Amino acid sequence: MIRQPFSRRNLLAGASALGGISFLPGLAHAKGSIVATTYPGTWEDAYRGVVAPMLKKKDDIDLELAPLFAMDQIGKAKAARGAPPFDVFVLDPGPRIVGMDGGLFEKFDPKKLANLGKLPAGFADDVGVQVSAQVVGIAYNPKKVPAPKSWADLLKDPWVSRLGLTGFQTTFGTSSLIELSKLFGGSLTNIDPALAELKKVLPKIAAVGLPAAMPGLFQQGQCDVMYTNTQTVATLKGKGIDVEFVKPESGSIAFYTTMHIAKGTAELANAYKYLDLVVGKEVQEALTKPPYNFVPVNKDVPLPADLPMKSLDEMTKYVEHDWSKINPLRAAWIEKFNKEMAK
Amino acid sequence: MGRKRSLGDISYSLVIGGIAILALLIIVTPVVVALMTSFTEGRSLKFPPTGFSFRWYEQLFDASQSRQIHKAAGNSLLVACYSTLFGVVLATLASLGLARNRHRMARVADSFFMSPLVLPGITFGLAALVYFSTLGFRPSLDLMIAGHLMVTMPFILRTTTASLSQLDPALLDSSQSLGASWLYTLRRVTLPLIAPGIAAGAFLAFMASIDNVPVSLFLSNARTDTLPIRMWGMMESTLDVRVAAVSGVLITSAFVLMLVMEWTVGLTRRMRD
Amino acid sequence: MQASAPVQTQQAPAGRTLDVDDLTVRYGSAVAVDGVSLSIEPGEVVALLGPSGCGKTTLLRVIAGFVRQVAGRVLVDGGAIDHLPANQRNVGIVFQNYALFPHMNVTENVAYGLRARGQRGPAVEARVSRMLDMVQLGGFRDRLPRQLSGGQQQRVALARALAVEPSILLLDEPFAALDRNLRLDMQIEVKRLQRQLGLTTILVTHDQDEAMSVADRIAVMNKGTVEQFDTPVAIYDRPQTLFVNGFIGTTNLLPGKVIARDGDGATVALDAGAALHLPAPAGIAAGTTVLLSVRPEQLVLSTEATAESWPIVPGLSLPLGSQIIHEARTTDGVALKIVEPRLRAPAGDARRFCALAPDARPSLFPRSTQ
Amino acid sequence: MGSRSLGMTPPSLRDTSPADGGGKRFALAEWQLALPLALAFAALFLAPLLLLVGVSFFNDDKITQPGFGSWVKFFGDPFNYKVIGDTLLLGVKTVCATIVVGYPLALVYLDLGARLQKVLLFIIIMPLLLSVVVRTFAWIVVLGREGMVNQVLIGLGLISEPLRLLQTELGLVISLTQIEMPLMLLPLISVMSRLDPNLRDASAALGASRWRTLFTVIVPLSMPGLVAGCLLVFASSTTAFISQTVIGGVRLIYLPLLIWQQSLVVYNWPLAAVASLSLVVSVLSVIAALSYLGRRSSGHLHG
Repeated sequence: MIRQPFSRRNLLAGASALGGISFLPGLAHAKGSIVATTYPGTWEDAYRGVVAPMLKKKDDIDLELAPLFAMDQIGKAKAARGAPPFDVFVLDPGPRIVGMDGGLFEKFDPKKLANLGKLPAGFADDVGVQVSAQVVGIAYNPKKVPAPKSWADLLKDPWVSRLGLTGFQTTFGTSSLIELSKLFGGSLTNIDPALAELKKVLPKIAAVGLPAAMPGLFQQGQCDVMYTNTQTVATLKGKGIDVEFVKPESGSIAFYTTMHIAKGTAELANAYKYLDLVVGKEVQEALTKPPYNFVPVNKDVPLPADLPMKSLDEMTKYVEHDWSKINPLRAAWIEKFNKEMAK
Repeated sequence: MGRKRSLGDISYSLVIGGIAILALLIIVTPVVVALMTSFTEGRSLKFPPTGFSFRWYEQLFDASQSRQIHKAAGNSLLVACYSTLFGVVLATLASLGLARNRHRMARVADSFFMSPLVLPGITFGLAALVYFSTLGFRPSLDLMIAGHLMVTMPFILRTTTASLSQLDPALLDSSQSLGASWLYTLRRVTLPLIAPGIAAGAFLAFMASIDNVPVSLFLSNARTDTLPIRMWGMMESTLDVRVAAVSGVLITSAFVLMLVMEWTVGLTRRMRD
Repeated sequence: MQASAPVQTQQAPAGRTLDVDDLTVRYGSAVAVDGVSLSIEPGEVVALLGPSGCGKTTLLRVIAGFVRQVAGRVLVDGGAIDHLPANQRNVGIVFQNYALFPHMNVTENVAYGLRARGQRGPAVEARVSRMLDMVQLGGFRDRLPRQLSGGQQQRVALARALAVEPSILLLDEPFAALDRNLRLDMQIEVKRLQRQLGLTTILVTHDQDEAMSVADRIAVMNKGTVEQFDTPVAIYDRPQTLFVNGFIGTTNLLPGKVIARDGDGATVALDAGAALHLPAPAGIAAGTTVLLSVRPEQLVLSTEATAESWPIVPGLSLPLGSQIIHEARTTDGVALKIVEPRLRAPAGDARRFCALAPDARPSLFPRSTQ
Repeated sequence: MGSRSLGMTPPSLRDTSPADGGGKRFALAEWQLALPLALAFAALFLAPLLLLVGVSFFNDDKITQPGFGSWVKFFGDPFNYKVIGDTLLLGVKTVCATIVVGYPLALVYLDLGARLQKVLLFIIIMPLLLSVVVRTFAWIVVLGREGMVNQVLIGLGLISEPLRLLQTELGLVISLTQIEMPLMLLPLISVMSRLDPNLRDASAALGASRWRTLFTVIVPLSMPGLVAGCLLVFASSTTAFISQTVIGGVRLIYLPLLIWQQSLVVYNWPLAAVASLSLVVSVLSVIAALSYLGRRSSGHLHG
């Protein structure tokens, strides 16, 4: 590893000597630490609130969480060129492929997971392990607008003037826009119809934001309709905000979220411990409960009643996208969205 | 006086006074609003706040619930302390060397050292990331200290140079001819007299470091999150009410620090001149 | 009068000699001091007098060690001090604005030089007390400089400079910031202390009265060179150059021409219309156009024409304390000032002729061709 | 000018160490004290920027093929011109807003007593020392659809539908006005409080109205401060990344957002380098032009 100009511990010792911050619990020395990414929003809350304390308790490992969307993680990791800024990725199908192509992952050995037997077959491979499923649909504020029925409703009044829009940086954004595009003659690889339709109603649209900003905008009442995943809806509900999830007529989009160990990590053993904990019964069960409402992958954990699916077998009934076809186009789409939506 | 006030003069008072009040409102309102919302009882940020409670402050100061924020605050303080410390040493030395030097090169060097003030922060942030990762460094607190040092050092250089150039050169000459060595003069005369200038600059540099986003954004990772980055994340994604509580803490401490600096080194006077 | 011998006082320590030997200082291409040599006797007070920019302050700063010469030497008691940095020269200096350390009280200021030399303890305190008593500031030890009047500040500066027992005392325009009355008091005070300690002293000033009253000898400087180095009286009475003549005191310049020479004297025909026989320096031959310099008090007014008087057109008369100043104009248009005791002056302007007073010592200078 | 005529002290040579006694001394020139900073500056500031320039001359995001590809790509796209234009325009709008709102406050400052002046100066400086994130956050609460401004306006019956302020350039300029106002006011007040107060009385005594005095006496004389303020506000508002994204949203695209996306989202460093160098060049050239005008106007005043 690279030698640093002055050691971190010296700095921390110096810092506590400087006074005023010595109360910080982070300075207590743990057996190890690990930096894992998490998605901003519900994922972040859940992993901070549930997983981090469990990991500390079980293995005395400090879990540092970097809230980043999948694409941002890939970008940061690529930029770091061999010195990964974090040890574990959490990714959606699209970025997962990009990461594989870019050689960003350590070869994964599923046998190192004690909980491997609790996972359905094929959930762990030599790339990573599936830790949850995500379901994407439409969220709306029932006090402000009636329930929309399909993706196309987003472009009609009264919803369009309360719509919060986000681009292709995220999986949920990309998937939703593809589904929208399909309704206007587009396809998995052609999102132009969606952009053309959006452009027509652009002046009416309430807000266009970065993906991470959407829950905040919704909470502030800047928009009352948006596409998002079930967890975000659950979190907003947890804050006492009026929000409901609807499954569009053409079906909700579903995909598995996977975790991967970063190539070149210095915390390999701790990374496996972390992943094992994440797919273990305890974590999976806790995350299934409100306000997190994750879709569990551990066979010992039943799917809760208020989830949009009864078992993981239903995943096939949901809309799934072939990300190997989407990925090559995505950078251009992001740029295109920026330009088309810019004022 | 006895002069009759003309219509023009009345309109002058109305317009200028009115706009000045608007300006004050624009300056003060957001600060007050941020403070008020931090005492809300509700779980989301609404104005006016619903009810009054300290719950968000309690949550903020709760070690287990807000560990990440504490850690980010610790990082911010650490980076700010170290970058200010190095900045004070380097900038004070440099201005001792350059402030009284009339040579052309000295003026050029001085404006060079001030250039981080006008260079867009995001450009330097990107440049620093490219540079450090080319050299093979991982984002870390050390790198952030180095980056912050560069963008905050000019504040110290500016106030120190200003107080040095207000220092009567005859004082140094007298000290010298009274038999004092360069170091003794520095210790007993120069430093005590420019100390308020250094302190004012150090304060500004410290605050600038605490507040820095563009450089931290590029040089931080999850371990080395700083408070503004953390807050930005909280503000964007969940609009966590703790953001308001953090703001409250920051506003209060900035206010107190400013008062202290005003009393000790005359901060406002130094910033005006 | 002769160049004065050093004034020795009762058991005063013998001062040092100070020699400046062919000293030249350049700033870039500009020559600030141009080959100056001065020999200063022990215990003597020498004033460097001249207009601003004449190099007097630079010369002082070279002696103090703040500025380095390009050529020449500075010697104290015959030994060169040029290799020494300012802090090892043991030269006391008092600045125009006193340069007291604003963050230290009177005691700390006076003790500064001693402490800087590593001295500590009761010896320092005793010395400081003695110095403060000497400048009559014993009751102000804990005041900060800003709590003192200008005169008090100057006494502190003086005590501070003297506390380290300097070999030479340098005073850089020390009285310029004081108001008129205080200035005279302080000049006397400084002179008293200097006599008491027998300190060789250099005073830089642009004020001729100050130089006259304080200095034993005056070096009049112009454009980096010393034009005349002599006692005050000699400089006033026998200026050797037109510059010195013009710079010291007020003078009237009357153009004329040498029409005859005899021995030490010459006959000069003034353009204003009189022929005067005067002592003249050797270099002035018959036929030279000259300027005759006469102090205002060396001219007298009269009612009748003689061969040695010339007609004037009287102007304003201004009473000035015990004296009265008359303005007048010669027939060829030269403005004159004439001073006489007020009580002796008759009223009215019946006196339309001007002549040299009986004891007048006018100076003759060849007129430059320009 | 002044520096030449005063250029007396040679660039070095005050002795330093008396440690050596007589004879040869090791003289440390005073300017050498600047060397540590110069080294740090070269290693941590100049080198990164030079490298950034270097990186911009690569064609691909893996930084393997040197060439002008990124420059061609960036400047071949008319969209980017619009972004540059919008960025500079945002700076201009913010500068105008801070002048219009800030200048009267500076005038009022002049009329206050010493004590109130101090209080006002304190208020003016305070936002400068508050975290940008805090200030931006505060503006979300103030400008939001259900925020303070809309509630007040609806409460007063002035509007029936909430105004859209967040995610608009208007809202952005409003929030930037507050954030940048101290940068305008400090140099302005600094220059104005050095003006001879008699000037205004003299103008009034000559029969000029206060408006006339303002525009013919005070404004021209305060020009140097005004220019300095414009400079700072412009530089700061064009690069105010946080405010631009949080208040402005992603429909308003300015160069900093573009740089951020290219560098930390898409991870095309060469293109990000080109974009950030364009930001530097365009902002600095406006600043250079402004300070040139400032020098001319102050030269005009002081001969």
